[in-house]
Amino acid sequence: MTEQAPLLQVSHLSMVFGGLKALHDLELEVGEGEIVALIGPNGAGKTTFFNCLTGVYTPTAGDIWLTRSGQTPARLNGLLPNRITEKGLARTFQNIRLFPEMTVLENVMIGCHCRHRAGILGAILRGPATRAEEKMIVARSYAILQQLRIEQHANDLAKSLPYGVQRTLEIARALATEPVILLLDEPAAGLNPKETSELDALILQIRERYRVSIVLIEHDMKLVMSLSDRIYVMDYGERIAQGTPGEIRNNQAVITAYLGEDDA
Amino acid sequence: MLAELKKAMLVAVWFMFLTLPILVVKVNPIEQKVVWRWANLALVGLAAFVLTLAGRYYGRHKTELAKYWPEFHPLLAHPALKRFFLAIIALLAALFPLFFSSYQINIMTTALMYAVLGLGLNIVVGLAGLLDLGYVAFYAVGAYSYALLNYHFGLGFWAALPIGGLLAAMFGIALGFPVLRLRGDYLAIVTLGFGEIIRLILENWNDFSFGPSGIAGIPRPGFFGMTLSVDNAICYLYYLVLLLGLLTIFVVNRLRDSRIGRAWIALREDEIACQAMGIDKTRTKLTAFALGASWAGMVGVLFAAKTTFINPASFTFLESAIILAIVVLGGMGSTVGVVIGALVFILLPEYLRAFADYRMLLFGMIMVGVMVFRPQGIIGTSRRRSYPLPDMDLGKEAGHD
Amino acid sequence: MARKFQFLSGVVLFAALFAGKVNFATAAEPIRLGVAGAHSGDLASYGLPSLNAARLVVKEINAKGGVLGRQIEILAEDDVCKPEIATNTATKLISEKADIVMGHICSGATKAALGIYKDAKLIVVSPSATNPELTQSGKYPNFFRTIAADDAQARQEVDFAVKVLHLKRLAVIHDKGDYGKGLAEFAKEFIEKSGAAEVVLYEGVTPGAVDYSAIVQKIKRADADGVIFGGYHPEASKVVSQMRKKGMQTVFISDDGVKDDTFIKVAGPNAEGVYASGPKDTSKNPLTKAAILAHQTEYGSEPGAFFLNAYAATLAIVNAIDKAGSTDFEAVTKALRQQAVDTPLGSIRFDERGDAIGVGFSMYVVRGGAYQEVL
Amino acid sequence: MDYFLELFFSGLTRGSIYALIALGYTMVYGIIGLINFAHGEIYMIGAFTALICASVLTVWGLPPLAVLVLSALAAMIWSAAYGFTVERIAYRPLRHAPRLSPLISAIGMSIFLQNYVLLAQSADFVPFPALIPDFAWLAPYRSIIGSSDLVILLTTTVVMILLTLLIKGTKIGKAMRATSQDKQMALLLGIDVNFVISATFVLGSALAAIGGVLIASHIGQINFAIGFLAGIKAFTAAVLGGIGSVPGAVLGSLLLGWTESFATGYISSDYEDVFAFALLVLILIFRPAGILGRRHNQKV
Repeated sequence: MTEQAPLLQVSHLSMVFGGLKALHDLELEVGEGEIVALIGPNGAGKTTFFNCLTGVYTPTAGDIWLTRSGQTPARLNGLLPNRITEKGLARTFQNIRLFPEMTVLENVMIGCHCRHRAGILGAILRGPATRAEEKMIVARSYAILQQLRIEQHANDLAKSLPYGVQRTLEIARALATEPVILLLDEPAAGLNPKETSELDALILQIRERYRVSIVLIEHDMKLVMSLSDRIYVMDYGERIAQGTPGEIRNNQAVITAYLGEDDA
Repeated sequence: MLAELKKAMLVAVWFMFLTLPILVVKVNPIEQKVVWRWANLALVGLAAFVLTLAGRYYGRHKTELAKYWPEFHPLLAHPALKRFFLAIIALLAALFPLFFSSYQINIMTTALMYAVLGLGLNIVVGLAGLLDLGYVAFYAVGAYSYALLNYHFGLGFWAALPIGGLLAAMFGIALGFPVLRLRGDYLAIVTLGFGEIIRLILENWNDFSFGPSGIAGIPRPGFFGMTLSVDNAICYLYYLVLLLGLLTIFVVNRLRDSRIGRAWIALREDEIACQAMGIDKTRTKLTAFALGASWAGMVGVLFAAKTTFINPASFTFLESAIILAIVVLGGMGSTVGVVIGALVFILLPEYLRAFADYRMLLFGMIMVGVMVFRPQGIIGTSRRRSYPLPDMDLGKEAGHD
Repeated sequence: MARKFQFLSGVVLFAALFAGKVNFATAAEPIRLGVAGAHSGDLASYGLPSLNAARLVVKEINAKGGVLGRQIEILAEDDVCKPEIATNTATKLISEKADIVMGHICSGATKAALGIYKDAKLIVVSPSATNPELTQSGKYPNFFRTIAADDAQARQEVDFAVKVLHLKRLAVIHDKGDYGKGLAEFAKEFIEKSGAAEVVLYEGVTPGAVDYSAIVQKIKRADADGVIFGGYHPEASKVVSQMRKKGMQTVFISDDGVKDDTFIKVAGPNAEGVYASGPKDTSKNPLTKAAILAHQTEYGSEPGAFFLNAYAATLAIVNAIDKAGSTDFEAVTKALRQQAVDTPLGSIRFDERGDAIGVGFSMYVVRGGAYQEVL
Repeated sequence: MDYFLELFFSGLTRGSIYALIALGYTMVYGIIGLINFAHGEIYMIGAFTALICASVLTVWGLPPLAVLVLSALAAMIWSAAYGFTVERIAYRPLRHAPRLSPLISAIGMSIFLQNYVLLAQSADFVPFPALIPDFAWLAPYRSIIGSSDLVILLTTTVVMILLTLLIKGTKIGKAMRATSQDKQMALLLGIDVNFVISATFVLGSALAAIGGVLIASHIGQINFAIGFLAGIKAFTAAVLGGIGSVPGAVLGSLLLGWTESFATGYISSDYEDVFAFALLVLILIFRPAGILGRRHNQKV
């Protein structure tokens, strides 16, 4: 680790629903350009963790700090989801949440929303500035579609897409918000082996091109092991292990946690 | 076939049973007199029988028959055709007053006013997906702001028009704040309550609104200072409303296809994903409420100027329901749909006058009928906007930043 | 933009020329009597009786060969008592070349429509629009009515309550409606002016509410010795019934909207002792008997609200046209003002402002299931 | 203190009536998520049916008690029939239509039914026979609670208990709950969803009819428009208590009734409805799903 604070630092994060401790005293760090995987049996609290990061839930205790190089650190917990997205965290959803009645392109254009400012008057008068901005948004969105190789669907309604493409579109939409950290919630869920391996390559590409760090929740161990620089293992809302794929592979705690499940 | 008849028979019997007390027996509790009108029973039976057969026939041949229903999208999609149609309509609209009596002009004006109302509500309901059953409140705000400003400060129509819109927008925001957290039908009932509250206040707060006896003698819009005769004023108003209508269509379409419009639709589609994409839910909702309300406000001013008299009775829940019906019946989110919806809904009862007492009965029937046979509205709603796609290299360099 | 507007204004003026040429009637045609009011919707029960009245009169006149040798044709137009619809109704009647109008029923609708009629020089005779402004503002020379204005009635009721019954603590209740609340406003004002009594409670009840006991309790608590109710009979009977049910014998005084046999029949024994103001008792009047009989034979039911007023209005119109010898605005107006006519309401003509002269007002009390004149 | 009691009971009476109607709204909403705007009309039709039967039977010379029971029964039967038919005609075809279409269809139905009764019967208010006798033994307390109020309270309580038993205990009740939880699942479990929905409408309408009969004989007169205001109020009450929840509907109704009568009593009847709606807005601001409503925050 460098002396300068990591990009994302989560400390002592806890989330309690009523009596139930969903997360307990969680520690996590993400460095610039890192790919960090978050694994653990179902119900370990991985998605809850994402929801806390992105402001869907406000954590009961703990801190989430985002330190972008050349910027003053920002405390994320307690902010509204949209503010957090503006700060540079973008996510995908485990159960796909596209805008079904909008076209693929429009879905991505929505992602650009928070990076532009055209107001009501602009929209009505549609002056050169606004027109330029619109053109710009379309161009950027289309570019993203191209890089994710789904541009041929640009004008189809999102609801009409095949499953795999929907997952990719979720990523595209997230990228459009110009994040520094991309949170992927089970991106490989429901994909066939071929698609999965494509995804593997795609994620690496995305890291290169957009210079983002990536945190992903995933059950597909093969993918996790091949992709991640570091892995955090969660169980019952607590962090039971962390380390490089190598270390995790033969970590006793992990194996017991996964006992019964086949760890690829 | 026999089965068909049998089924129809059963339905007929059922309806005869259903209407037995209310349609057949007419009681006069005062004189303790009872009149039996068996003829009605036979009528109902017959009608039910025939209609069932027809309905089942339709059911069986739905697909074939559906073909005969004009599909509007292709027509509207084709740019040349579209322009042609628009030209025709524009011509008709412009020349309308020359060929029709001032009564016809008058009701057409009313219809156009409702078209504008519909388009305004469409922003809230159709685009942003916020079910608003109290829209009439903003209409009332507009009407009363003109009436009162004119009464107290002698403010003219043209001054009142923007003020009315502005005030309505403010009320829109005022309503928006408390209901931000509410979803779907909870929002619906709260907005309904809001509408009722406004009406009740107008009804009871005499010192402010002159109560139920309303405000009379509101001046019609002057025409460069000169006051017009009623006939001319009616024409003049027609053109004013026509202009306002065009303006509305222009503005609403532009909004819909803008960054803000997209945000509204996204909000309608999925609030959580919408926020996750960095869209400010609060602001988006409030702009929708405000922009929707402002149109109601302006039409309200026009309404006051048109009837020259207003009282709270004109702003009941039924009005909100009708405006909503216009939006849905026309086809949510579709501009053309809303306009057609308004024409149908406002002209229909007027032309049903021929049926005198039966008109509201038929009106209700038609409302149900259209919904049952055409749930997506007269003009369907599928709104798909394809953007001119940039060529590759542009896309590439755009991608690099 | 400027050019566009010039074009438009051009069109407007052109249209105006067109529209200007609409109104003319030739002798050959029948006389068209517009009958406007609520013929459908929840206020139909106040509009339909007037329509029936007009139909009956016209039927009779036409049977006799009509007026000036011309038959009378009724143009019935529904305004559901809504101002915005009323303007359409008015313009429609004008477009259909109505010669004169009997209506509208509700004051609000009447107000909205009058301006249009005035501009088209059409005479309007309303059987039931009681709002004082209509005549007192002097804005509408084309307006006449066969019913007393609210303030006159309120005056009658208050004087009766204070001077005759010597009540001291009055509760003024209304139905929040145009008619009822307007009347209550005046009643309140007059009581306060009179100085002989005080208003201990002034409130409105919500029409169609499922229960009125709360307001009744309040009247009781205010310890009023009399209630002046402004509104129509449905609410009146509900309020009075609940008062009696709770064993309150408080005097109940109401208005023309309540001086209706339906009230007695609905409220039953509870109606006993209720006072109501209304046109002078004309039930002995042969014309009245005839009118009611005609209604019974024609429609097989008792006539409803404002039936007699509408009957009188129609008779007055026919008479005026007959005396004027034409449907010309000035002539008919003059005739209405000068020529008295025998109607179920007595022999009436109209004063300069358009209020009927000769429509006497008096107080009634319910005794033995019927209204009896007390004053 | 007396005054307070009086207002308390008048609020209770209102509340019980609202409750009887609100249940219909809440059950239908719970099952198919539709605001059944025609429900108020069903209540009105119930009242009219009762009126008609009562008059006919009285003319035929039956004893008052028999008249009361039979006409109440008839009201329930026919209202149920109307409810059933309305659902078949106006809602079932729209089961998979855009969300707002059934709502508009419902409003249309409500307009239709109102004018249907207006034309078939009368536009005027018609007196409703006092089917509920005046109990002599209640006379001393009549300033606080009248016999019709008492009957309304008792009937409502009994109906509530029966309804709760029906929903908790019986097979159809279980089916209803299952369907309102998850229609798809219910289908998979072999529940005839259509049947359950129809049953819900029938039940709700019958309850509304009881309300109609009671209120009609309490207030003593009815016309074709009484359904509207009552419907709006009942719906408000249902939402107040958390729409979809049966106890919620009752609680909401009572709360609404009390708000109105106390507002009238201690402030002014001019604004009773304003207070009613203001209460609604306030409660929803702090509890967006109503008092007893389940806050279904969907899974992210």
